[in-house]
Amino acid sequence: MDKALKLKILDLMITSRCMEERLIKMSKSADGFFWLGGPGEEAFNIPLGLLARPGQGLDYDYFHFHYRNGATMLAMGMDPKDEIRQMNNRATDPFSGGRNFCNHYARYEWNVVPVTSTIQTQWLVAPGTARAQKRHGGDGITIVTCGDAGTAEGDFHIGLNWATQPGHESPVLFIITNNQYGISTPYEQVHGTRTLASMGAGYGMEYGEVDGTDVEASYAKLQEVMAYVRKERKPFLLEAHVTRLYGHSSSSGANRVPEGSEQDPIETWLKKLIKQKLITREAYEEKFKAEVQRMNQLLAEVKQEPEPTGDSIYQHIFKEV
Amino acid sequence: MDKALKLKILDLMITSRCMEERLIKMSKSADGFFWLGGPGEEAFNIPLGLLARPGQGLDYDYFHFHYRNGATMLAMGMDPKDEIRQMNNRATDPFSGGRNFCNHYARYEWNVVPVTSTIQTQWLVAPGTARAQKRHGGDGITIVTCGDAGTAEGDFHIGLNWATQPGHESPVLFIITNNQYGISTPYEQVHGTRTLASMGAGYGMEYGEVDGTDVEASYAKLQEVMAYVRKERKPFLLEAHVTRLYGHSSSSGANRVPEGSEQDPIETWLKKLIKQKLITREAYEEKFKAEVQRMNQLLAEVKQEPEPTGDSIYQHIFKEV
Amino acid sequence: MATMAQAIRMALHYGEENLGVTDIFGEDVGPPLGGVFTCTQGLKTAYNSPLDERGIIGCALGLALAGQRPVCEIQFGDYIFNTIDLLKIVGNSHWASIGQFEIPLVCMTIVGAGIHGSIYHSHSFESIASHIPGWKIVLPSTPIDAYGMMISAIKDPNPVMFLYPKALIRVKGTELIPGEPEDEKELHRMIDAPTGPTLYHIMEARKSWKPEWPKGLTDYQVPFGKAKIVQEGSDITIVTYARHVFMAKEAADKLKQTEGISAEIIDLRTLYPWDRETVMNSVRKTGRVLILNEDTPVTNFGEHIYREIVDTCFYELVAKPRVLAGADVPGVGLHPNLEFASIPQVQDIEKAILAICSEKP
Amino acid sequence: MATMAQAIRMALHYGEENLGVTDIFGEDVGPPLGGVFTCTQGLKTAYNSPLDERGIIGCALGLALAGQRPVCEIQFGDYIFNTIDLLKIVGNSHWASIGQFEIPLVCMTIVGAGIHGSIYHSHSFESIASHIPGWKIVLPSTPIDAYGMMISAIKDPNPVMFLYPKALIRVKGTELIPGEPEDEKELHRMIDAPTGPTLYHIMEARKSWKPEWPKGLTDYQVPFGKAKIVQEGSDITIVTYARHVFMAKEAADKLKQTEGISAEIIDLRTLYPWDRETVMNSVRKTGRVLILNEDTPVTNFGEHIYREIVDTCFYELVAKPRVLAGADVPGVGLHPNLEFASIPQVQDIEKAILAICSEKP
Ligand SMILES: Cc1ncc(C[n+]2csc(CCOP(=O)(O)OP(=O)(O)O)c2C)c(N)n1
Ligand SMILES: Cc1ncc(C[n+]2csc(CCOP(=O)(O)OP(=O)(O)O)c2C)c(N)n1
Ligand SMILES: [Mg+2]
Ligand SMILES: [Mg+2]
Repeated sequence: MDKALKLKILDLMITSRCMEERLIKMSKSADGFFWLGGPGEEAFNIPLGLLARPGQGLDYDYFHFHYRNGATMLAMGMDPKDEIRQMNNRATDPFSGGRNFCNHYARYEWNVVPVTSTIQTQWLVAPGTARAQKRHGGDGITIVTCGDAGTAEGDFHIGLNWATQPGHESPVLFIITNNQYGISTPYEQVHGTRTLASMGAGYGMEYGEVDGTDVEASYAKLQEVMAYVRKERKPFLLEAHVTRLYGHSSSSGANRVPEGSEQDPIETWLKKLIKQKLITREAYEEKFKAEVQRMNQLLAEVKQEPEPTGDSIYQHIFKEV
Repeated sequence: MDKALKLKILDLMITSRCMEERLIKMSKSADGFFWLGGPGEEAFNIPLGLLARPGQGLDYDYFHFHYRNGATMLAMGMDPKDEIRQMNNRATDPFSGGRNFCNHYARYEWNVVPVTSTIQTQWLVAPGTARAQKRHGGDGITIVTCGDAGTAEGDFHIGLNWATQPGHESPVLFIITNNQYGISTPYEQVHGTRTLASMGAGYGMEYGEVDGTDVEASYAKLQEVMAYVRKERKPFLLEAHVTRLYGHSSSSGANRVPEGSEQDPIETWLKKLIKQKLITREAYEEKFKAEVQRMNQLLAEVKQEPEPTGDSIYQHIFKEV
Repeated sequence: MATMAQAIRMALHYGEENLGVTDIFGEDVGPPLGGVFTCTQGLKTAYNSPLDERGIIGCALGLALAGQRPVCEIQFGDYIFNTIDLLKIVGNSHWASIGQFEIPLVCMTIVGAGIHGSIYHSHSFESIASHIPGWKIVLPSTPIDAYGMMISAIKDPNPVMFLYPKALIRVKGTELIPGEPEDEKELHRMIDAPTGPTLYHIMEARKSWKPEWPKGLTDYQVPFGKAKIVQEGSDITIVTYARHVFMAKEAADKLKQTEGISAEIIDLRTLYPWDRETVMNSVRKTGRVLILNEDTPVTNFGEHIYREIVDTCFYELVAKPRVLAGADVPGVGLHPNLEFASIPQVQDIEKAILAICSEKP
Repeated sequence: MATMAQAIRMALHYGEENLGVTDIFGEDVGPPLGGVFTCTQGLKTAYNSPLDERGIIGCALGLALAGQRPVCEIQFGDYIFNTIDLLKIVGNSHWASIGQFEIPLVCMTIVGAGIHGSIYHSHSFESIASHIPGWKIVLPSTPIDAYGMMISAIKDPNPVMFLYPKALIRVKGTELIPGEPEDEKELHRMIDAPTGPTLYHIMEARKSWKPEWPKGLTDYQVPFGKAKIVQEGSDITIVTYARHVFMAKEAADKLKQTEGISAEIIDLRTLYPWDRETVMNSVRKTGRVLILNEDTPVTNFGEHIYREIVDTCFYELVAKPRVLAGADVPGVGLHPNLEFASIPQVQDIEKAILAICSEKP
């Protein structure tokens, strides 16, 4: 990893965190409703976005995201203003026009299929885009993410099973971001095995784990497994261990977890870069402050944009023939 | 296995086969509609029924059957006349009063919960009876059976997952009777792994395979794994390799598969017993002929029994308070 | 004439050759069987899926999102009930993405009773299906309509639920499908896969088999939202679909003879969006209406039609309208006595017609 | 006064202490959280299940078949749609076994819009639920009804679908539940688990916490199938339930003042079996009826009520009845403009009442 990339990742981390913290504030004020997002997953989600290949059509990657992939979207090039638009449910929200919760992306030009609130259903849609990619040829892959608790749904099994159906093995990178909780339920209360990744074995699938709070480990692992999926046109099941720095969502308060209870991957990365003399804490704080400012500015702008009208609910029910 | 048991199993095999063949004939005449059942599974299903502990309540075993467990029911003590009643949809059918297909048992006094036509849903009901048994104590277990193709349903995962939930590990004997087909779809077309049993590993569950066309192997394996489940109060996943001697069902003709294409476990067992001089082929044929006669007689009797009346559809929708 | 199974098969063939259909899949849909009801025999893009309805809908949605044109099958409508959340998602994906993604997906599944299907192979699905927004829903009663509506379904850029009736799948049509050979034995020879007593025989027989598709098949379409007036009449309107079109006809014929009642029978064909104009015009003319189907009666799709009719024609109705539907019981029992008591039979329809027509305004 | 969440919690406590409830389970139902809506805090038989709705219904059925008395929760009604096949099986198990097995199972789940729930947290479930035979279905609008219907649900040997409205879960009652302390602060102190800014604080705070259940709780029941006349009136009958009881009241109050319209409001409370007698008596009296709910309008449960009313009271109606339901769109949008356009609001109700009452027979 070269210096530029290291700093770029830090920058994206800052943007991502400031964006999410802006959203959280919105959820606590009159500027937004429900919040959920990915603080604690940046060290993994940003490399994921940087290594992915967004674009339209089968030559590019397809994305079936969980609701904590804001940092991935930023790394792919999303304007944070768009996220703020969705949180503020403006008509200008490019993903859903003010219809859906924040972090519920849908971007046709990037093959980001609509994020659904139903846990784990994305897991069984993903084999569909991957089958199309396999037939098409090239090295486009399908990337799908989920949480740890959601793997209890039958759909977890179904996704892995379809991606390994003989003759239909297809290029899906299955990613579990394990933050040790489903809302309030600890991992150990509902899973009998230490790792979820090893479930892949039952399907004859390659699998592995990574420390998702470690930028370099995540980047390297993702590079490796993406290369495998792109080339072999076969699925891979990756479990990334991450943290959940603001709890589950605004429903559970969206407050920062107590100091020391969970690792902050930005702090970890920052310390590393300071040690490597790539940045100083002061410079970081400067950047962070500026980014906070920028987010406030973006919100101020977004609030001037039009609201969706009541009548608009009848638009886009069907594509006109 | 002592001689008496060996011969008892042969007798049950004869009864079972004659009963099923009687049902098949009914499906081809005006005496019945749809047929499906278990010819080819007797060497496994009869030991299962002999080793199980039918009775009412938590001290006994609970049964969640697939639709090919007629031989198991016979081994548990079912009168073949009851099966014929169901096939002939008489009001006297003790399982469903003429409401359901053959092989769709429900017998409260034996903890045989209603067989459902929906593939694999039994797999996620089974952990419920097992949890009750675990709480109750004793050594009653839950036995649930399914086919190979049905393991593709998400419910396969769900059953295994609930039976291994930490603190709720429960005594379920999960059985897959793998006959290599789901209707017309060969096993190799839809499963990427050689064995389904090994899926148990992902859940930290004990698992194993057995040749379900071999009486002694089946009996021994079932004895071993039932003892494990009864004692450890933990689940076990067992895959039994069986055959499907009359195809899927009457919908696919219910004709005997070509000579040599699939093993007939009765023939195999008979040869063994002849070799051991426990029976002669003539004696076997005598028995078989007599049993065919008995089944004809039972049908003749059943046909005299009352039909369900149209009005009766409104009975038992709700239990009266 | 072609059966409905043959008609669907020919439409799917036309679809994969000319309309960009990429994947026809489901349980036992591909070789060797080509569908438990033979609807997908000999199709070049047909293949077997795992036994898993959720996976089928999910994969179809994924294919559609990736620009493919899938036709998936749920083997029996009875086995679609574990996918309702997914059907909702399929139905809301265009809307949720403010029109960014198109979902050109057809889901075909066979519904209803009438084949001694017992508790779990006799379900109707239209009531729940019509309650899921974002889908167009069809339920043809004849082979030619099945052909024309399958072509329309494939051409539509939206999700289409193609329901078809178990009881009519093997019934021959009375109208030639454009391009269908006149001799039905010839059609059989050309497109029905050879069969045999067991799966082994079938696999052997089909090893070298290839269908010979009729040359002249066209993109004959039955447009969505257009009902068919099966017979005109002046005394009462019967709004129905699927098998009950024929049962209504039988009842009406009888009452024509015995009572001189002239019934207008409307085959709805498309259930969403349904043909309000044809229905209302008829009800305005006759002033009396029977809505007829076999789904269970509580929150039944016929009650929606009923509400719309009463709402639109309240002051023009001369007798109170009726819905005749299935019995409010948890399943259709296997014994014919049970099935007949659960599903409206011809004599029940006669009784209902008589009751409505004998009502004095 | 208790909120509905507290009322349900007290009823469940009464159930596990006195009525044999063995298992209260679902996602986040057990400690530390006690339910995302706090309905299951402090209950001794409450525990967390895997995140898996199919497993929840399946396990509950298994427990019921084994003679236990489970109360399971689907965290949001919105997430019940992947279990419809299982709900059918739960509903048919008694019937399919000709009465051999009892299924004393309660499934509780929170429904409806009104909390900015966006596309996938605003669903109604009554239309599909009422189409599944073999279940009793309730949907209370007040804490005391919620208490009384939960007691009835637990005592019933049949499957009961206990729906409760998102929008009303934190609203305080106006009637004391038998045994509830008069001082609501006291109730809070006794049975609400201590809270905190994060899950870590909550876990810490609850380590040593034990609820102090009110001593005098009783088996106060609201019988199934009995509606409540919320207010009597003579000009029009409004048949509704859940949140729309209060919205109807608001609209009716306004129109009483401005137009002198006297509306009778009926809170159905039990949706299956529903109280035909109370409804028909009211409609016979007023001759005008509005049926009101927020589910989508095609094959809507209100259309069933509508059909039954028209069928029973056709010649007594002086104006055509109306169903006012949600918009026919694939979801409730997040922005309030979208939600208000999708779900009947007070002014929509006023309009509908006015339209019905101004119709000349
Ligand atoms: C099918 C379904 N069931 C329940 C929910 C409610 N719910 C939303 S998030 C969540 C927990 C998810 O936990 P996990 O999968 O670990 O993901 P995380 O939120 O921790 O990233 C639950 C239960 C849902 N959205 N969908
Ligand atoms: C949920 C569901 N989907 C589809 C069917 C139709 N169906 C009945 S049996 C069967 C094949 C089952 O194969 P397998 O699980 O291997 O069991 P086997 O019949 O071979 O014993 C299918 C697809 C069904 N009954 N239920
Ligand atoms: Mg998690
Ligand atoms: Mg099989």
